[in-house]
Amino acid sequence: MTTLTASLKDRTVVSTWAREHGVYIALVLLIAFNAVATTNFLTVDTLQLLFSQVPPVIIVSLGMALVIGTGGVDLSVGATMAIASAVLAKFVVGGSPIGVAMAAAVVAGLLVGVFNGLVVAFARVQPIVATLGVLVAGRGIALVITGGALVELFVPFFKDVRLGKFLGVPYVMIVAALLAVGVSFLVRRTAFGYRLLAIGGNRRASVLAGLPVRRTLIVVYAISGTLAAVAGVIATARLRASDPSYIGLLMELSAITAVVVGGTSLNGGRVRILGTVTGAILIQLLETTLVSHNAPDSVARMVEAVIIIAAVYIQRPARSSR
Amino acid sequence: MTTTKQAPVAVAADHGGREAARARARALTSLISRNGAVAVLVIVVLAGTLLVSSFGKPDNLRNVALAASFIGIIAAGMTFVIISGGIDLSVGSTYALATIISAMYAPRGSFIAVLYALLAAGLVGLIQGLIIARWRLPAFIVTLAGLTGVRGLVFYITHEGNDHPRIEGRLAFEALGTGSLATIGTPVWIMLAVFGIGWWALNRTPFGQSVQAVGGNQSAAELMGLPVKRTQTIVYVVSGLCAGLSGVLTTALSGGGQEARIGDAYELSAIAAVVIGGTLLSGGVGSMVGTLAGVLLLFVIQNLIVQGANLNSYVQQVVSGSFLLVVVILQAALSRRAGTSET
Amino acid sequence: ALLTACSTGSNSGSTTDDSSAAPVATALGSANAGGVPAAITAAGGTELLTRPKGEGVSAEYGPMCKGSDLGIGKIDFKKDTIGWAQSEKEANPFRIASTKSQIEAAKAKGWKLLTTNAQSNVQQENSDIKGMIDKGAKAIIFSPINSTGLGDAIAYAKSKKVAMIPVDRNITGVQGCKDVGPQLGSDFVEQGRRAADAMIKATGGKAKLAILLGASGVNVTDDRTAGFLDQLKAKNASGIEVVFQQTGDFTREKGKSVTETMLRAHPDVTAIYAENDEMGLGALAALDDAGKSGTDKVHIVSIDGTKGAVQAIVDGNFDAVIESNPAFGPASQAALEAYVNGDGAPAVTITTDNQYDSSNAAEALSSGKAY
Amino acid sequence: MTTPVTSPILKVTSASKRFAGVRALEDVSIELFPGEVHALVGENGAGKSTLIKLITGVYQLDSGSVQLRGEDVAFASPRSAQHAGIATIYQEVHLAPQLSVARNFFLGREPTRFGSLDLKKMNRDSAEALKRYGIVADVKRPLGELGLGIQQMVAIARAIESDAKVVIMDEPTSSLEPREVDLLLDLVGQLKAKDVAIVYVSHKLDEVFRACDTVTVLRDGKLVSTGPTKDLTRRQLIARMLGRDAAELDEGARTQLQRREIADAEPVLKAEHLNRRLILEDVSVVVRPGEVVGLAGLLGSGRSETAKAIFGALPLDSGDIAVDGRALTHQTPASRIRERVAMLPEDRKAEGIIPDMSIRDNIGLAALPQLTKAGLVSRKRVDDIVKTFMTRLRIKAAGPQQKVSELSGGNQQKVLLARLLCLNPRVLLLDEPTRGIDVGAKAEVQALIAELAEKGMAVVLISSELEEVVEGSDSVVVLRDGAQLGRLVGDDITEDKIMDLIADAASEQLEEAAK
Ligand SMILES: Nc1ncnc2c1ncn2[C@@H]1O[C@H](COP(=O)(O)OP(=O)(O)OP(=O)(O)O)[C@@H](O)[C@H]1O
Ligand SMILES: Nc1ncnc2c1ncn2[C@@H]1O[C@H](COP(=O)(O)OP(=O)(O)OP(=O)(O)O)[C@@H](O)[C@H]1O
Ligand SMILES: [Mg+2]
Ligand SMILES: [Mg+2]
Repeated sequence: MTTLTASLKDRTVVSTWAREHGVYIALVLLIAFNAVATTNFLTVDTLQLLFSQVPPVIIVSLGMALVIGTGGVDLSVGATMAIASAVLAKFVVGGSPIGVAMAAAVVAGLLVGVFNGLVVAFARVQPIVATLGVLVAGRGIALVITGGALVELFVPFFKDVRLGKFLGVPYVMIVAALLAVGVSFLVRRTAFGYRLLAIGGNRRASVLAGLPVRRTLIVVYAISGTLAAVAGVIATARLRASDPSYIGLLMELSAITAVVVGGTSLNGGRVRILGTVTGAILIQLLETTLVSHNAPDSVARMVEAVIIIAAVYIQRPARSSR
Repeated sequence: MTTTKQAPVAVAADHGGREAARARARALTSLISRNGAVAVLVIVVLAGTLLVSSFGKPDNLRNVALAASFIGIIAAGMTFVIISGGIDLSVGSTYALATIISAMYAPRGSFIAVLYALLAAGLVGLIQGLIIARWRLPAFIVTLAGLTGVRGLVFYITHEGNDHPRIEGRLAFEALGTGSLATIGTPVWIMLAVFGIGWWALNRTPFGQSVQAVGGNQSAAELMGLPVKRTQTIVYVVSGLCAGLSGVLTTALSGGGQEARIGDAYELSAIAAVVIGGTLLSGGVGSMVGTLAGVLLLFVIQNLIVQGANLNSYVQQVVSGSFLLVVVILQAALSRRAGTSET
Repeated sequence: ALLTACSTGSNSGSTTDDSSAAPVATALGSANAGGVPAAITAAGGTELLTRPKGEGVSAEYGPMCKGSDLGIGKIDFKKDTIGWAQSEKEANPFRIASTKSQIEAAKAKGWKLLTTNAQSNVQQENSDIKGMIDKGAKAIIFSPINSTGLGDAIAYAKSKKVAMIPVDRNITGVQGCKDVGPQLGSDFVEQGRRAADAMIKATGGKAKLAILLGASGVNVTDDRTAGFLDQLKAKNASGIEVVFQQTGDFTREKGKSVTETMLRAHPDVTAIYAENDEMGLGALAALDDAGKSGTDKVHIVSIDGTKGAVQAIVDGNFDAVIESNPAFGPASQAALEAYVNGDGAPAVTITTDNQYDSSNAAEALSSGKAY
Repeated sequence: MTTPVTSPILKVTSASKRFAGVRALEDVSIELFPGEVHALVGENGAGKSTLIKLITGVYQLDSGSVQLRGEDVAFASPRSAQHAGIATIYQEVHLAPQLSVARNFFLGREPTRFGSLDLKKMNRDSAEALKRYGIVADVKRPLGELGLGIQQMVAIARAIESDAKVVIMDEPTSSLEPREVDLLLDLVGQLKAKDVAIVYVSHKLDEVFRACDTVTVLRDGKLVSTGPTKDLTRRQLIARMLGRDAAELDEGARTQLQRREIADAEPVLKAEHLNRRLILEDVSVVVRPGEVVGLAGLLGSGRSETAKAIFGALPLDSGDIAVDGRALTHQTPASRIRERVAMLPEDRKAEGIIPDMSIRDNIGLAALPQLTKAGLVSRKRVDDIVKTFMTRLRIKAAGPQQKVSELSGGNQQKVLLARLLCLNPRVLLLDEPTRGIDVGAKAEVQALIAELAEKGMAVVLISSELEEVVEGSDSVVVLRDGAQLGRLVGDDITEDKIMDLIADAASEQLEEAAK
């Protein structure tokens, strides 16, 4: 008798646990698959490659997680990466020191974010279309800045960005990890974090509770823009060129997927940072896996679709909520 | 209780004309707020006609309408999805699927070609709808997977995009694309019919009520005993069918031969049109007329850019993005003025 | 039944059911009676013309098209406008050069040119072309997104008696001169073949080869793949083993990340065929990071002929680059003039594409031939 | 009194339900007979709503069974329960606010003609039906634009009109005025006469004694007693609900509000000549330190609107608002809170709670600036405050980390009160502060209001329980249709006088309209 009830209880415990940790389970499964099926997978090199490719996705996803936490979404991140990249190129080509150029690029991202925030907070346009405007216009702006084409950048510092490692961990991954810790701290410990989640949970109630809703929204979009710009700089360094028409293309979808697969609801009011980071790694690894197995594009896409659904299925909401 | 005098309970009875004034004011504001997009459309069209001489010519207007009809039909289905509180990112891929299938089966005759294309598109919608309704997975992610997966399917059936199936010779269903009635292309009429039926279904049928209630508050709809899951499933089927119909018309108009990547990013145009039309992404509130105006706005803007200026491609992008922003801000301002203020 | 439809839909009329790539692969190879390749027949060319060819022309096919046959009146180029419809964003060297060539040629002649860009969206290109016609354009030179699929715009132009000149990619499935005016195009299959030849030469016929495919679903990708693989077979280059084939979306970024991943799974790859220069340069960046750049370690052959790639030959990183010449401006505008005002232009003109390797790369850079 | 001779139509046998960590219901059985009005009472969080949701298929039973007409049923969803003839009005209004009143009224059972909604019939029938419930409203208007009370009436009408054999009402009167309550109880009588079985949940014990035949008391998820209402006195009932001796209760008076002497001091809050086109017309509210000013009026008379206007949540066309003599210019809630004005919103679901946040975070939210140092939230200070208020207001929950959405309605209300109180306000605007709160806690809250007033705070009180306003206010502003009818002070404050004022104004208007 007791075993029966115990096992029943276990089952719910297991399913709750799975729901909470779906993304980690999915990642472990994918790694296990690779360990068995992919040649040369379990090596330091593979990990290093993954950690040099994934940081832009992680960094953009962090900003996206905050935006989603407020119940919004930021479609402009990919275009913002392109703008940052173009600004970077403009300054480098103009002879500025690389530090200045990178700062300018990040400021450009910040400005795009502030602009989005203003449109969302003051004009009260729905975030998805407010940022869609920048998605459409942003690449055009980037192309106007660079004069229309890819610009090759020969900057010695970029080599460090690409290849530099600390204790075997690529610098860019360390940057991503630090940013993740920072954002996590922001969400958990600061008043700003509380407000952001409150706005996502119930905007009207937040207004009536006297929260500075507009200011918070503007800051959130500004952070998202800034992080996208940082990702844009890293992507540019990785490519040693600024390619405004393609840098960060479709990044918004990857980032949203990472956030949601990581267990954050699109309804707002909740943010999971570690889950988001894991989600980003999962998506990048999935892509890498399909490429290393030389899957045709058609098959790769179909498999990707199934795995994304599976990953969110594991953590689907329990039946008897509410 | 203790009340001796009969106090009227009626609150909003027409006393002193005040309630009448309120009603009038409400009618006006809700008219504007519900039709913000129509108002903006009228403004843009008038301005366009005055400023750009070639814009107002009947030929051009006919062409704008024709071009708009494909995204228009997709947006009509999308309106249902968004009002129900969901979103459908897969429409571009579903559209491609129908475009390719209808051309692929053209040798089997018009009926089979159209039927198979619509079945495939409806099935895509059904599967997504079931996953969203039964498993309660977020629509954004499910249909994002749909976007990826169905595109993969399209690549698969075209042998990695190598095939561009075409209609050889004339087929009856091509008339759906190339025909015209009163000088206006058939796809435009079909789009209008779709919007007409959509309007009716949304506002004049129990299903439409259910869509709006589910979108407004899903748990409330459940408690009211509405068929929430069925409603959610059906809206994705409707959206899939609309995308499919649009794909069939594309094949009919072009005679097939489309690439497997056709319809890329159509979901964004369709969503933009719906939202510009005043439908709230949070669900519950929306209008068919608004969506129609939203679609037309997008295409009028695009056309004005071609007609009015000779811009290179990236400046063109900047202009259309900015135009889009201005329109949505204007639309939001109009609706807010009329709606409740939030401070 | 499914496949019948496919094969009739693709560039050739052949009905091989077993392989999807087959119809395209045999396209230019199987010459019909009269020595006209099937792909040209599909584009409306029926006979090889023997008249003396102009510069940059590799072949011309009749019949000769005259605008008057379609009721198209003479154009007064001093007053009337013509339109240029670009298919994709002018964001890579090929598209930039292609639009620039049209604009500069028109400027040189003093013509009034409208321009549009369809951002890779076929419906958009249809309405761009119709929009320019509505705006009064008397002729449209256009780069089709795809060989088929612009039926709507073409029919509209025909009804409005507007001349249509497709460039760089041919419109297929048409009757010579009946649906569109003279066509000027590159031969993408041929480019693939020449890339294969260059690859065989560079590797001595023995290699573990990775192919960076172009964007999926685009027929340039199909043609360049088919031509390449076909030629390897034709030349019996069985020593060249294709171990990897993935799309790099024609972009440098994707070219790089795919190559990085590929190098993990297949560290023994000795040659890369990139279907455009951008992906090739992305692959080069990845090789460089891995310390594997240089043709002594990994051979690279790519297509397009942009400055960056030609420079890579000079630097000893690429073996060869097959040119895909985007400068259709002067030729297409001359063809238009002959078509509407003169005594006609050939239904299909195939332009000459250069080829660069270590012997002529430096010269191509200094003379500005590489764009 | 019906003596049920028939067999029970609905029977719940030892129902149990637990939510992660909380035992919401344990071994509860009830029987319901046709023509019986069965009251379900208990403290906030006792498990009343849970029991109802178990019956109607919103939740599934962990163990136990439900029988309808003698047959075992386990409804998979509220929809199937509805089809089986159980109509339910859930706690908190559950309708589609964006749809018109008429469409809401018929939602899920729309009349159609040739597949099309028969709008004419819908509008006509719903208007008529509502009139029977004493509501005259434009049925074509979106429901959400109407006051909460009216929405509740629509929900009730909707459920009752559906020909059900069992009608379950979870706190139907929490937003209703005495008039509507009378009407509703009338209706209950009519249903009863038609042999419909009714489950009636309420914290207003008068209603229970007036209308219910049987009363079941729940406490902490367990059944305390079940029996005829007439066998119980009010005090006994309360004692059972709270689990205390009847004697213990006597020391706490029934209502904790009583009139105080107000010093002739400078007013703390001076809100004068508030005007907002079509909504408010020259309303003035002046509150001196230690004073409680009540706002009285019928449903939709503009009381909530007045409070919101004072709080800066409703833009004004004109009006002067001053606190402690300082004129307030910014019209935003945030600036009001900085001036130590706080408001408890009427619609706690839409405007109050952040459902997915914990109790702790919900309470600390508004006071964040005080609890923050250099942008960092001091966890300890938040925890202290939360602990204080959770005990003081007797918030029943698994712990401060529980999500607010998982709390019972009454406890959610207490959380909101706590949020306001930790702001340490000068001016407190309370819109229905005791809505849905159980008797024990209500006394507590009323005592709290009195205590706060004593300390010199200015309180504006809105309540649909006229009694509460009358007993607790030092002066009362009477509103009708957004306009101020008059102000009553001291002994003039009686229910009769208030109703007289309103009735007079109405007949005047009618006369005017007749001319
Ligand atoms: N979804 C849920 N998850 C976790 N706990 C829940 C949930 N729903 C209810 N509870 C808990 O179950 C208990 C009973 O709640 P219920 O809503 O039935 O109370 P109630 O008697 O209706 O109270 P009130 O008079 O305040 O409405 C409460 O302690 C509540 O916190
Ligand atoms: N029956 C009705 N018909 C039309 N409008 C109404 C009706 N009842 C309320 N309203 C409107 O709804 C709004 C609600 O008013 P408000 O909430 O201030 O009233 P209240 O006195 O607080 O009443 P309640 O107890 O319903 O909250 C007002 O703008 C009023 O015009
Ligand atoms: Mg309850
Ligand atoms: Mg009120």
